[in-house]
Amino acid sequence: LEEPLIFEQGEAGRTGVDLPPAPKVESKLGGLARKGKIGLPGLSEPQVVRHYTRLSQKNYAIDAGLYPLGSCTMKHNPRLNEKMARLPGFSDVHPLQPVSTVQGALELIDTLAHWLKTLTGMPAVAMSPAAGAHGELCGMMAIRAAIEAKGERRQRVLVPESAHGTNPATAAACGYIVDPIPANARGRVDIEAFKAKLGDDVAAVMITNPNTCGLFESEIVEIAELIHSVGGYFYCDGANFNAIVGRVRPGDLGVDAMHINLHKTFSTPHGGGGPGAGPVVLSEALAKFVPMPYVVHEKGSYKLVEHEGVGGQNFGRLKAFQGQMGMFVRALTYMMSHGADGLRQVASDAVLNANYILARLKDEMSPAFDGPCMHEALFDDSFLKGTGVTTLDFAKAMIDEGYHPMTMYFPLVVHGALLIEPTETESKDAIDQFIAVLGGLAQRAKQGDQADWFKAAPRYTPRRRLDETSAARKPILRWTPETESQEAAD
Amino acid sequence: LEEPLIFEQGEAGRTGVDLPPAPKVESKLGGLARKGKIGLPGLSEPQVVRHYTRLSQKNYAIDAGLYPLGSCTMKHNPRLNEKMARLPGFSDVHPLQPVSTVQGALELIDTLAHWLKTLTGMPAVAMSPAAGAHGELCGMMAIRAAIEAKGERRQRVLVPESAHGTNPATAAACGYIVDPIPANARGRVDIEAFKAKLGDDVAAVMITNPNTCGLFESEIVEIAELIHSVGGYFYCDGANFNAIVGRVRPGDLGVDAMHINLHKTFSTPHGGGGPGAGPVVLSEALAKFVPMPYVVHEKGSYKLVEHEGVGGQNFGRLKAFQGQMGMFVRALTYMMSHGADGLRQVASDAVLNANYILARLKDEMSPAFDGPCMHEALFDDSFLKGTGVTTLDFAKAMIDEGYHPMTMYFPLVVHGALLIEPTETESKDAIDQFIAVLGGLAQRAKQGDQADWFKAAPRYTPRRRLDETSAARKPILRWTPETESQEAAD
Amino acid sequence: MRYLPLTEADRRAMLAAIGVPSVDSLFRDVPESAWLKKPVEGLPDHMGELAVDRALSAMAARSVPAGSVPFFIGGGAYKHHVPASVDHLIQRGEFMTSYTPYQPEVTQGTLQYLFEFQTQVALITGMDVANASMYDGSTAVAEAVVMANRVTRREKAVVSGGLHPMYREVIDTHARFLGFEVVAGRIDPASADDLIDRIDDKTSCVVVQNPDFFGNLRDFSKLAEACQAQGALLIVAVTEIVSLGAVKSPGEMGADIVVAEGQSIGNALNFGGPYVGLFATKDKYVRQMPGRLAGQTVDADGRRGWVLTLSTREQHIRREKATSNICTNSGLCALAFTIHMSLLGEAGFARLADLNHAAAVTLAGRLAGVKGVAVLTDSFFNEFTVKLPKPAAEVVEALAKKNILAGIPVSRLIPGRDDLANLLVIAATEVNTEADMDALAKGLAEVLS
Amino acid sequence: MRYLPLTEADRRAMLAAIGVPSVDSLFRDVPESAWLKKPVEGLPDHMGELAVDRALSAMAARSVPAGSVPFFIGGGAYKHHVPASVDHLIQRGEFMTSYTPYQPEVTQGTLQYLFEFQTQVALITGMDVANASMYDGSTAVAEAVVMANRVTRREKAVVSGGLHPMYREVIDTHARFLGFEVVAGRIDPASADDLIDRIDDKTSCVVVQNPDFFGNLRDFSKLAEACQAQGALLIVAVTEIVSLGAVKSPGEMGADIVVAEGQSIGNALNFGGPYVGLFATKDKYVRQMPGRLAGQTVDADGRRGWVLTLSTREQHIRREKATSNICTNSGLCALAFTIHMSLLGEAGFARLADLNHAAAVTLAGRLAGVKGVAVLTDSFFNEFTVKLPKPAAEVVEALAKKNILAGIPVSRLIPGRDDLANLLVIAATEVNTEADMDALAKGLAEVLS
Repeated sequence: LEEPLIFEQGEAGRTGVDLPPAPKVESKLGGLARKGKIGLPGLSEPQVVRHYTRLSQKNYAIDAGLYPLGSCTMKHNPRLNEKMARLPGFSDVHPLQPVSTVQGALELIDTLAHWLKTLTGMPAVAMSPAAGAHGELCGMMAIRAAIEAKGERRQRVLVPESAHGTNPATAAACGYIVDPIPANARGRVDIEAFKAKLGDDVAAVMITNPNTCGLFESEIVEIAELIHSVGGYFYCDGANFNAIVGRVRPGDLGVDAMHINLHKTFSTPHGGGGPGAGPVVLSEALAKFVPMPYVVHEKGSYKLVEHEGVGGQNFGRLKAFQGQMGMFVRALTYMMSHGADGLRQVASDAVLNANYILARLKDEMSPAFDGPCMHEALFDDSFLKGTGVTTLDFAKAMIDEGYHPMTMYFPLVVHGALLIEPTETESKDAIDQFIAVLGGLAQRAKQGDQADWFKAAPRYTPRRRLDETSAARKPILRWTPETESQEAAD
Repeated sequence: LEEPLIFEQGEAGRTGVDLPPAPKVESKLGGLARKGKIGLPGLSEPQVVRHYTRLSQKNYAIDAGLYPLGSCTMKHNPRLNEKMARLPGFSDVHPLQPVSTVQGALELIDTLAHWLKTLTGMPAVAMSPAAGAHGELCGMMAIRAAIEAKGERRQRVLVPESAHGTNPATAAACGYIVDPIPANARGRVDIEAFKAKLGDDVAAVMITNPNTCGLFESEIVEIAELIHSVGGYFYCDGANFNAIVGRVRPGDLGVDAMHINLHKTFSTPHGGGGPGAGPVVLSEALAKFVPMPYVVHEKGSYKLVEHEGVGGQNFGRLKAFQGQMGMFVRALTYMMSHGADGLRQVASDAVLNANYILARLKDEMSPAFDGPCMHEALFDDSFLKGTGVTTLDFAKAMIDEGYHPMTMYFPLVVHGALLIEPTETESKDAIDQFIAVLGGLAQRAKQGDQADWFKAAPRYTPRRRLDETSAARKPILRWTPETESQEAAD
Repeated sequence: MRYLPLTEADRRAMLAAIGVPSVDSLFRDVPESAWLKKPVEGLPDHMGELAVDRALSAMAARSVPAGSVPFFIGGGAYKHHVPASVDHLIQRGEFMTSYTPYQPEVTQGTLQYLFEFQTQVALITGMDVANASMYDGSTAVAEAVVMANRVTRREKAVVSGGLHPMYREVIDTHARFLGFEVVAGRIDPASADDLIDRIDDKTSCVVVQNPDFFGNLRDFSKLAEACQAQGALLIVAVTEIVSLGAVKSPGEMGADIVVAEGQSIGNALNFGGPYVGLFATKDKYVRQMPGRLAGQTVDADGRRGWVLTLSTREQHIRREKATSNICTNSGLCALAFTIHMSLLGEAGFARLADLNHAAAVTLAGRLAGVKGVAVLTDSFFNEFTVKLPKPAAEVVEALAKKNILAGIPVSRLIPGRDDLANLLVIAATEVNTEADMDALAKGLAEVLS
Repeated sequence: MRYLPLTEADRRAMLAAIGVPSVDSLFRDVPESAWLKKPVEGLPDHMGELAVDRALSAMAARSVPAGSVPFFIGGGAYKHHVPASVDHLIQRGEFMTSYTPYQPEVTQGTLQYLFEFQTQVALITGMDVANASMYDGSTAVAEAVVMANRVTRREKAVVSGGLHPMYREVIDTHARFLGFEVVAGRIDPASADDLIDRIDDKTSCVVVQNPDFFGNLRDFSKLAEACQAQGALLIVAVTEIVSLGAVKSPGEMGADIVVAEGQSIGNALNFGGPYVGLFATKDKYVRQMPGRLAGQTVDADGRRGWVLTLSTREQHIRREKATSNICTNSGLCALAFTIHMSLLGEAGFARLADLNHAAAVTLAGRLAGVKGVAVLTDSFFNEFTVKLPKPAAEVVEALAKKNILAGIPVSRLIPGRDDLANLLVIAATEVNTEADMDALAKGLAEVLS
């Protein structure tokens, strides 16, 4: 059965809530009362529940299967997190309640901050960023504030070509010019090229570590020393912290700022694209530039600093209120469940699982680089050469076998990249089954005459391949009654 | 992807819980410590969540579509019910707490009892029965207790042929001989046959009203008077109360006892087969025979009577503790949400929806009886005559069109019965779509050469038709390691 | 009317299609004398979510939740921690809003978990087969007696004095109406009633409980032999299923039927229900068993699948000749049980049992040190009986005023027995902290001083 | 380790398949100086569910939930009743544990609800198109200013004094780093700052809020005309989206961009986040819009379906030239919004707004009768400002001690302004009962006496 839009199901006069009639009062709307209908459809509760249940059934999800999206860390989302996030003392408190009435909520933020600082070996953390990219912005603003506090002006930010798109976009959003650094043949930053770009107008280098090829930047300490030697700062993209949590502290590598995607390493749900949460840990050099607000613990009670007095060097406010509290509760629940010992095991198992996939598929598919990987296994499309099958076709064929595809065509430094991240919450059985399917598809592709079969995939999904080109050329971004009647006419 | 049994996924040493080690104490097990393994599999939490998520995805459900099972009243299950049932003051109280600490829980039971008595027009209600059939047992025991209190012994219980199987089974479980009454051509109790069976050894008549043909027993008042005239009691099966709630009070019809399936009329979830809850309303004549325990409200506080003193006439205890509290909360939540006005509308809409289906499909399919129906529309299989398609085939073909089949081959008084109950929580759109599908299938069947197509259905389900015969002939009722290894050998 | 999708326009259109002027005309078969012309009197009109939520939350707040106080009540229902994922999964609409799996092609999910549940129950109880669940432990034990009568074609049940008093009452009720005899054992918290002497060639079954109502653990192997010698069945009831993680199973002792209350695994206290009855037996009795059964089979393409099976035992086929009038199981509660048990696994289940036993042993030791308290139970799992110097009911009330829920006065379940009036049955589980135990010991000392 | 499926045997087998002796050897690229040889110090080891639940529940109990007291705080986050089905549906694993819908064939569920969400937001705000959500209202307003700068190729934003102070601070932060100018309007609770005079041909946009921070409702139609005349864009922020059920929409007033905080619909207070930012504009600006967009298209079989579209605006394609660095939306919060809005529908949304307005009007009338209290706001929706005879911060603290959460002292957000120190912003919604209002009026009278 097809599921129509709510606008195609609704009827005037129906509602899915039973609100009492409003008491009659003299209107104070000052003549601004809405006239005319908004156009919202009316549905009963059973219709709404069924509609969204059916929509959900058209989605793939970790709960239903392995979700090997590299760089996204699709790990198990524990339900205890959800339960804790709904405790009224966390979920039903207002951000502007008197501080005396939100001591538990502030304690939670402070406790999570302690965990984040301890795990990264960094002295400070800014909690308010709403997502990873927002955290990048926060970190880069702190860097720029620190530079300006020294009376300097610097213009360039060095960003490897393999970086997430957010890195250059963030540097630009902070008013910087982006200067790319190429990768070397080993998939790491080309250190000679990096050195060549250094200078006293370089504000910072932004490096993802482990990087987007799933590799640890082996010269990371040297890079940190080099950037510091020219007076710049080292921004680390912490998206891949899952690979090293509990085994390496970024603070020990010379990092000045690093955001942490709570929805990756610390299991808050991805939720079809959000909400995220991106606290940023900061080095001593950047600590005093944290944005407003922050929590301090003094004399047995928690305070929320929302305005700094004279001499304050914070760079301002990134967002209304204190941050993504709901995500904080989930992340702390996860951290406490794992503990220091468990989090170390997380990194070990995540890396073990990825290397196992890399080893088991190295003959069927083509690893992009030699040697072990960290938490994700990167392949290029050379194993598909001459088959007529593209990375995209290969990915779509996986769907019919019951899997969500891996990340494709990223990082850009590898041709036709296929980036596979199993995470630590997959069992060996599940991974073996996945390997068997990928190996089988690779063999099929290599038969040479299977391109049509691949190009017809997926076949068994609610929709087959969708026309993205025409979607972008003549965008239809909302339902309108005209759309509906036009369709009826067609 | 196929989903193996947990026993085929588990590995020793793994667990989905992190319990602390038990403190060392001197064992007091008296030498009865378990030796050897139980054989339970070990799975991590992610595996368990995925396993049961995947299993759920193999189920049809009201949340996902119309579920027209006649006699089962598959209506919308509001989530508010679930939320209320989980309030700690209801869900986290022990049945044997001091009564002073469970006043709210007792108040809930008393309030629900008030609603049930008011809606049925009956003076008493026994709350403890765990399900509809258990309620029948309770009602019949009360009847037998009343008869014995009068010093009588009666042996026969009259039960229409169209009755639910639970009716004769219950009468037997109460020590009675079941004497069937035939139906007349109008689908009702044959009143002449009924009269002929009456006598002073008849303990009771058990009549479902509206009956299992979806019809109101139009001579119900006369039947009640007749059974009373011979000193017997009138047990009414209340499974179909949904059709008349708020419009007819069974107490006004002369009923002595009637169970109410809270999971039907009052929307507590069916849950794949349970748990149910089956309170029984009782007439004045039966009120004092209610089983233990019951709640009384005296001087502003609630008391739980668990033992009657001298002179008590209760017939004993049907079940440990006070009844299906979790279901009581859900049912009361539903009742309060609807109110007296809404519950009346429930019956009206349920009957309207069923009659609309009956009217719209009367030409394509073959109504079993003339005239309007109550909450469910009954067809026989005469429209399939000569097509080679059976009721079963027709039902299985519905599955491929996205619907759960209706109730089939019940009631037994109709040949190849198809019993459709839409309930009041289906929209006209949903019903129109359903009618279109059924009409289309009926037309297809009537083409005469489509029997093979029907017999091959369903095609698009996780499993196609299952071999029930061999399942019963050589039952495999549990997994064993042998089963697994034998399969591997096959 | 948030749950009702029909609009007034819909209703008009539908009445027109039916060809009647009003809904009233569809009720023409109802005697007009019984028509209600307007909504039932004495009940309020419909309320929104917020109003219902407020009213019921206020009502709920008038009870004391077990989790809010030191809590030591057992007696057939136990407070355990249930993992959050259990409640999440059982609320998935595909489980919660599905019906009995009569159409196996679209209910393989329900059928497979029932098959897994049956296997878990069989393993834990040490029996060959188990059904897909009963209403609860108390009704399961009554059904077991009726089944034993059917299997043996005899009509006398010997029932231990250690059986939960409410369970015994349920058996008595069935005995009264079906006309079979119940021979009741002696009720004594410290010693086993000698049941072996009471078995004769008219005895259909002997019903015992392990641990018994007072907490005593016993080995029933000898009793099993005695039953077998006389052709009677041994029925073992278990009210605390967690005990089987640590204790020899009834199956190992030679039980013919094992019934149990499964609430402890996966299910909340719920003031008494819904719970989940477990029912297991030997292969040879399976066709005499009550309740639903999921069985393995193959589909038209030869793939493994599951169906409800042996339904010729059941009321919807067999009517008055059915093995029971039961027509549901305890679906969602059984699902909660099987998910929680899957999470525990062998290692977790054993450790949970060890934690419970350790808590009870610790508590018993602590209470033995309170002046005036005598611990009567030598061998126990997580529950034991103490004798107090005054009526237990008074002590429990006094402790409740101090916000301590101390246990069950035996007199509440067995009134009128002076020799039992001072007895208190106390349970401890993994949820009890040291602080809880201190509070009980201190409170008891105060109340008794 | 309940979340980790690998057994020791698995790990050994996998290491063997990889051909390395230990996991350590897979970390060979990490400088050995940075290796931690054992778990990080200063943090506890793993804990079971029960222990975590206890610790966090104890922490949560050290805050006062809004629902437990008379509650009148707004200021950009509002306490409303959210139907139970909303939270149930967003927790379905298929929504909650899914990723950004990059593979549309297996994420039509997410894409379709985003398309529905976009349509709802466009309808409510009275605009042509809306995106799939932003982090929250405050970041959305900053993104709107940056977008206006891009559209107009100008670098001066005129910001009303009635804009939420935190929103203004977020704009200021972006202005500092991107180097654009912010012209701030006068902050005055009772009268509109005259923004029209401040618009010139360098002005990229004018940012206003309706109702404003103090609760005032205004018609910005004239301002819109003035903007258009100068080639500037009018950005209207809405912090209480429920207001649009009763009030003329920004689109009708001529707004070019509407940004809003959507928390009120479907989302809990959550101590400030996660919330859901709404962002709507005119068709002609869609390619300059930040954030994710779902668009309609057809599949290979010609069936209607949805995809993410116009991604050439976005960072993952466009990198430093992207319209924003944003790479997520507020998925689950947007889903909660769209489900709640679907439940409300036209009739429910309007009635909800009416209930809110009636509650605020009633409360304002009640408070106007308290000695010393002056209601400053004439036209308002569900929030208004009162002037007290002493500092509002003190009054709020005193009332908090009486378990009444009375509102927001303006001084908390705008410190150092003596003329604002005695102002209190008070909100009332459908959750406030008569008893709540009585408690506030009585408490206020006591504190002020």
